[in-house]
Amino acid sequence: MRSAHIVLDGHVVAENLSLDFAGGRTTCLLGRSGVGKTSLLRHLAGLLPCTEAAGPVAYMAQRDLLLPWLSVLDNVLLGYRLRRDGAQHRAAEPRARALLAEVGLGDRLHDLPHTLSGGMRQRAALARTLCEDRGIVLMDEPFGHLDAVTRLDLQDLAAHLLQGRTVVMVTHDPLEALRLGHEIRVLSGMPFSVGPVIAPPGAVPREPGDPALLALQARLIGELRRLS
Amino acid sequence: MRSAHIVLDGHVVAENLSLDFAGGRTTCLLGRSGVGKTSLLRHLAGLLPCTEAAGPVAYMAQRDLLLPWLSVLDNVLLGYRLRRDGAQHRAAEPRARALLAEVGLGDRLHDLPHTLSGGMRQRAALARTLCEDRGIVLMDEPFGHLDAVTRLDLQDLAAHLLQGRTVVMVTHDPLEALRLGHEIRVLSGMPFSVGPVIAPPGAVPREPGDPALLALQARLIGELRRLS
Amino acid sequence: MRPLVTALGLIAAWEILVWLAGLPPYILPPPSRVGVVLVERFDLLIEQASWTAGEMFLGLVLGLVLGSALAVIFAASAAWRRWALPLVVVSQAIPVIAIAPLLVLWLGYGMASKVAMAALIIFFPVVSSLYDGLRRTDPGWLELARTMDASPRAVLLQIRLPAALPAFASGVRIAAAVAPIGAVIGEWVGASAGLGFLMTQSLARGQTPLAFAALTILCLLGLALYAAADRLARRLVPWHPHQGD
Amino acid sequence: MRPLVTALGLIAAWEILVWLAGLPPYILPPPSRVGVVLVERFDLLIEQASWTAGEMFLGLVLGLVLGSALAVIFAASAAWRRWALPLVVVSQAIPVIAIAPLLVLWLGYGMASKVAMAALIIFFPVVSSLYDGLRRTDPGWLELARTMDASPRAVLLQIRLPAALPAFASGVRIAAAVAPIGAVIGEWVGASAGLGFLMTQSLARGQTPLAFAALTILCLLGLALYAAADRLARRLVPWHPHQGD
Amino acid sequence: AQDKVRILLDWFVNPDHAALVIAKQRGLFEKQGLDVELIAPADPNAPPKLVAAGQADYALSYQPTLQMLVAEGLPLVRVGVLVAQPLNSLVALEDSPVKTIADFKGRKIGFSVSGFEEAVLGAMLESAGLTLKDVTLVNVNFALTTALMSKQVDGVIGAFRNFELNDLELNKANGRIWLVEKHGVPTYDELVILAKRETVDVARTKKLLAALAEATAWLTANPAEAWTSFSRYGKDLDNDLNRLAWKDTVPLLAADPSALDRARYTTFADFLVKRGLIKQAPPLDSYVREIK
Ligand SMILES: Nc1ncnc2c1ncn2[C@@H]1O[C@H](COP(=O)(O)OP(=O)(O)OP(=O)(O)O)[C@@H](O)[C@H]1O
Ligand SMILES: Nc1ncnc2c1ncn2[C@@H]1O[C@H](COP(=O)(O)OP(=O)(O)OP(=O)(O)O)[C@@H](O)[C@H]1O
Ligand SMILES: [Mg+2]
Ligand SMILES: [Mg+2]
Repeated sequence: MRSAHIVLDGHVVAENLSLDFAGGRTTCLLGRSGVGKTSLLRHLAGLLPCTEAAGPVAYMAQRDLLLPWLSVLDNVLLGYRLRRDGAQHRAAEPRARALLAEVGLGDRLHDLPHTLSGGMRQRAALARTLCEDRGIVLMDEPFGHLDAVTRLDLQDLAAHLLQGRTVVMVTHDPLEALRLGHEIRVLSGMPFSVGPVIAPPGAVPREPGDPALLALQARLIGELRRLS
Repeated sequence: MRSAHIVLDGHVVAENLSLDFAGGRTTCLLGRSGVGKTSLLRHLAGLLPCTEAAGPVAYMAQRDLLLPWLSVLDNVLLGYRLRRDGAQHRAAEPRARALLAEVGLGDRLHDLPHTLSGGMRQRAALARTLCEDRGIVLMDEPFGHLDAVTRLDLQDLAAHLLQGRTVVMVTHDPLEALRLGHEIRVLSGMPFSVGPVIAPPGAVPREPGDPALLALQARLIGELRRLS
Repeated sequence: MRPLVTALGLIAAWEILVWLAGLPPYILPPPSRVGVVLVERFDLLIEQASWTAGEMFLGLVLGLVLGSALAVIFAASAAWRRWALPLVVVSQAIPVIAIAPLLVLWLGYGMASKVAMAALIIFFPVVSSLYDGLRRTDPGWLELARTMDASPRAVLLQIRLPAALPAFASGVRIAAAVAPIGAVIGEWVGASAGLGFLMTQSLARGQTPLAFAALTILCLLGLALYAAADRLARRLVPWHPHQGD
Repeated sequence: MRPLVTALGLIAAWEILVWLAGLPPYILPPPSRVGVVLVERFDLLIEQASWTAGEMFLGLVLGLVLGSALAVIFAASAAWRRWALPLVVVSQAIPVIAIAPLLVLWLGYGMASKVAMAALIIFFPVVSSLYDGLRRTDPGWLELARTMDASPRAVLLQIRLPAALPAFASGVRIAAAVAPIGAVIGEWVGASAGLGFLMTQSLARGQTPLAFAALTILCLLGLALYAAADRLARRLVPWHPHQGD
Repeated sequence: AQDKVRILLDWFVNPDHAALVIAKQRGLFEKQGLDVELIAPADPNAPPKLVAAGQADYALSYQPTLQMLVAEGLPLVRVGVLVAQPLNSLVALEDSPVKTIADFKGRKIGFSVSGFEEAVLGAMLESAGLTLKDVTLVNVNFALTTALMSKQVDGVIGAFRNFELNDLELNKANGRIWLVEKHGVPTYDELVILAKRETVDVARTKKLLAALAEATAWLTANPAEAWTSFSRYGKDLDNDLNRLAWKDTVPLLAADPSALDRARYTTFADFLVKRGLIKQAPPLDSYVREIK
């Protein structure tokens, strides 16, 4: 990404931004609320005016964006429905079922989204994103509505399934960034700039109890606090 | 609350539930995603069929529910607009402005909600809830979209402003529950039952670095894990 | 039950109005007289009604099909939207008497010209509401679909169209309510049959009660059509319309 | 610019159609002849048009006011909904043109009857779409308002009504497009002035080009009204309609 | 094989069409080798145009209408006549303040658009010293009698003497009538048969007129039997108004549908020119054809 500008309705979110994301690895974005994380992700997904995605992406937005008239299973298979490739669609269905079972929705496959709780909806959206099977995966607060236990489980699931892909993930939880990110970057300022790469040691997903991680967490929080 | 049943579209969420909430204190509800926290809160707010609220409540839902045609300031004053009491409305306005400044939206008073980021919207909804000035306050994941630093600040703000009120708050963050809750209760099972009262020592808001808190956090997480 | 009570109340009010105001039958015949005519001329009325019902139904179906197709085309293609939308609006302002000879010329004296006329009136609410609905899709869904490499066609069929169904349902209701107007206007074109024709004729001949008998049947037809359309409209939106995001 | 091009293209197509199909001028005059009449009889046309425009405008205003009021009443009161909603549907099932002759008898041959007729045609799309919109409020907002002790009135005025504005805008567009039908039917059934009146008369005299000149002006009026309503409708919904939650 | 013939009526089927209906019912057309279809229009002004456009073989219309349409360039010719005198009249209610034509000053007069009402009414008013400016003309469409009875208008022009008076009577109102030909309007043929100028089929028209003549002769001789037959032609024909109108109409039907009074046409054309409805009288032979 080179010399990008992000301007929304005259509001300059980022100026002359150059940024590299490590291919095949997970980058976690942290930053104060309203700094521009979602805007950056949308820029990367090619959703802002005059932008192009770097390749096929899977995008998980901050809202769950489930279609209310499709069952949970059909929502997860939405990409395949939209691409209207029957063979791939059929091939993806068992995977979608398996994913839904893994996120704990195995018994709600045929329910409509409005009967789900907030966290269940988010899990369905997560399953949809993982089912997409893309080289670049962009996720905006993917675990925000989940309880601590489910969150850890799904972090493991995601880390496992996203191995080898280029992932950019926005999160508000420093520990989550430290568990999942090969690299962590902090956004700050207005228009925002992106801080230096923080690369915790070890393979992802890292153990949540690891003291090194907790020490880094304290440092990260300090950093965030300092920047505001 | 005595012998309550919560049934949604034939799905039994809770049966024969009896529960007391300590008046004037803050109770935090924890539980796995989909267990029924939101349903319980809606029950308390009198929003489910055949239920009545125990008194005037301020309710902050999981979605922000900002009205897209009202400015941020007007959204915060929505309760006063709806009650059409000019005098109170005028009296509340300076408070609304002050609250918005405190949640970091002091410079966005007259913007429409769709120009805000997700976390900003949540902060506006929080300001609206706090502005309502009610004896009973029900909050469903009020800090879910906020970064760690903002979250701590707003926890302090909320704890301060909600002193002496009966607060029931759903959260997924055990540390948050431990910082803010006079009492903590864990929901589990299907239909759910409510675990015994956990009352951490000390006045709220408690210090996040407190080692006693961290120990309790580990215990809580263990409890949540065990229950699933 | 309740509609029946309403209907009876209405009829009673009408009878009383006629009595109290001393209205002569050529201004407003009392329902009792209309009832007598309704029974006496039942065969005639049913025969004419079958024409009108046919026109209404075919006009509605044609109007729905054309209207939906046009709305979808407008939503899909900016060029069509630009060039043809004003045409569609103009088509609404054209009164039947001006184009009746043209329609007869092109479609003959049979039912076709009447159905065409009825469809012309009915299709606008459908186009307008469905097109409005198609324009109001949640942009979040559209963005999601873009990241999924959906073709514009797939987005239209699988996202915008289902999302527009509540608006379409509104349009169907209005179209069903407008259908009787369409059918009666249609009967001004070409040869002579139908309740609207019977009404004009009996009004011109001072047979006001017969005209009202025809009007009553027309009303019942309209209500039946509306009820059917309302049921269809409800079917279209089985999900809860607002918890979509 | 673009509407102008459309208009020119339309006129060219019409001229070519007349030539190719060899249509005689008394069935469909070519635009060149209509143009001549348009210029020659400009004064007459403008005078008649002012009547029709007045009827359309007043009818639209009356229809919008009545329709909105009724929709709001229906949304507010279950009793009204129960008893009066079927009435409203019946009032639509009674085609206006069928009762047009009666309306004229009741309201006279002046402007009142035409305005009433236009309003009658217009008000249903308004009621129907606004009422549909009022029923589809996000339940989350209604729950929020309930916890805020909002009176049903306040909820209606401050939440359901603004939330229904996009649907209302749809209704306003349809109403504007339908308004010319109302005015013209009114004039057709009984009048001493107006474009519809001028059309009937010139058609009877075989002055088809004059009739089409009147029709042209009628179309322009219809388009202008629609454009105005469209602008109004856009004004009604300045916020982004879908990021409401 | 039968020669298919489509005839557009001027209006809903009514006793004015007695000859056509009876000829059809008694097989008189078939006897001539014609298979006749009668089509009632929804708009009385459309039939001449549709005949001119070749959409039907014959249309019923009125002499003044014919002359105006021809002046506007429609290729129509008169080939026969059904009612060879005016039926048109000016009518007011008997108990209204209007006792003479002069009393219409400042009042409203209703009409059903025919295109020449201004000419006829203008002449009648002038015969009483008024002009068109002294009255307000109101198009009341088909509701001539109702408009009159409900007092929305003070008089109506275009009322047919064999119909509207009976209609008033059935509604327990009495009319005061002024016949057009007695008040300054030249006499004319009310109901004529038109065909397209370029394609008049003389042989076929001859057969048609012969059948009509035979039908008229029969129905004038047997009015009661003819009424029974006529009233069964359509389900809605058997009513009081048609029964009364039948009696008044039968004597008015042209015994010889092929008869032509040329003078009538030139006089009336001059009248139309004088009243400003047409600019110039078209040559007579361009729009009347005597079929003998
Ligand atoms: N309208 C409904 N119809 C049927 N089932 C429903 C409905 N609403 C909620 N449920 C079910 O009730 C259960 C409890 O939902 P609830 O929203 O209370 O969960 P929660 O504890 O708030 O979860 P989360 O943490 O994910 O928000 C879930 O299994 C959900 O599927
Ligand atoms: N449509 C818009 N018009 C104007 N400003 C906008 C628009 N959308 C976003 N912004 C502004 O851009 C800035 C960045 O928003 P963004 O959503 O990227 O923040 P974020 O980092 O994702 O915040 P959060 O953590 O709260 O989701 C905010 O100040 C926001 O107000
Ligand atoms: Mg964001
Ligand atoms: Mg919840």
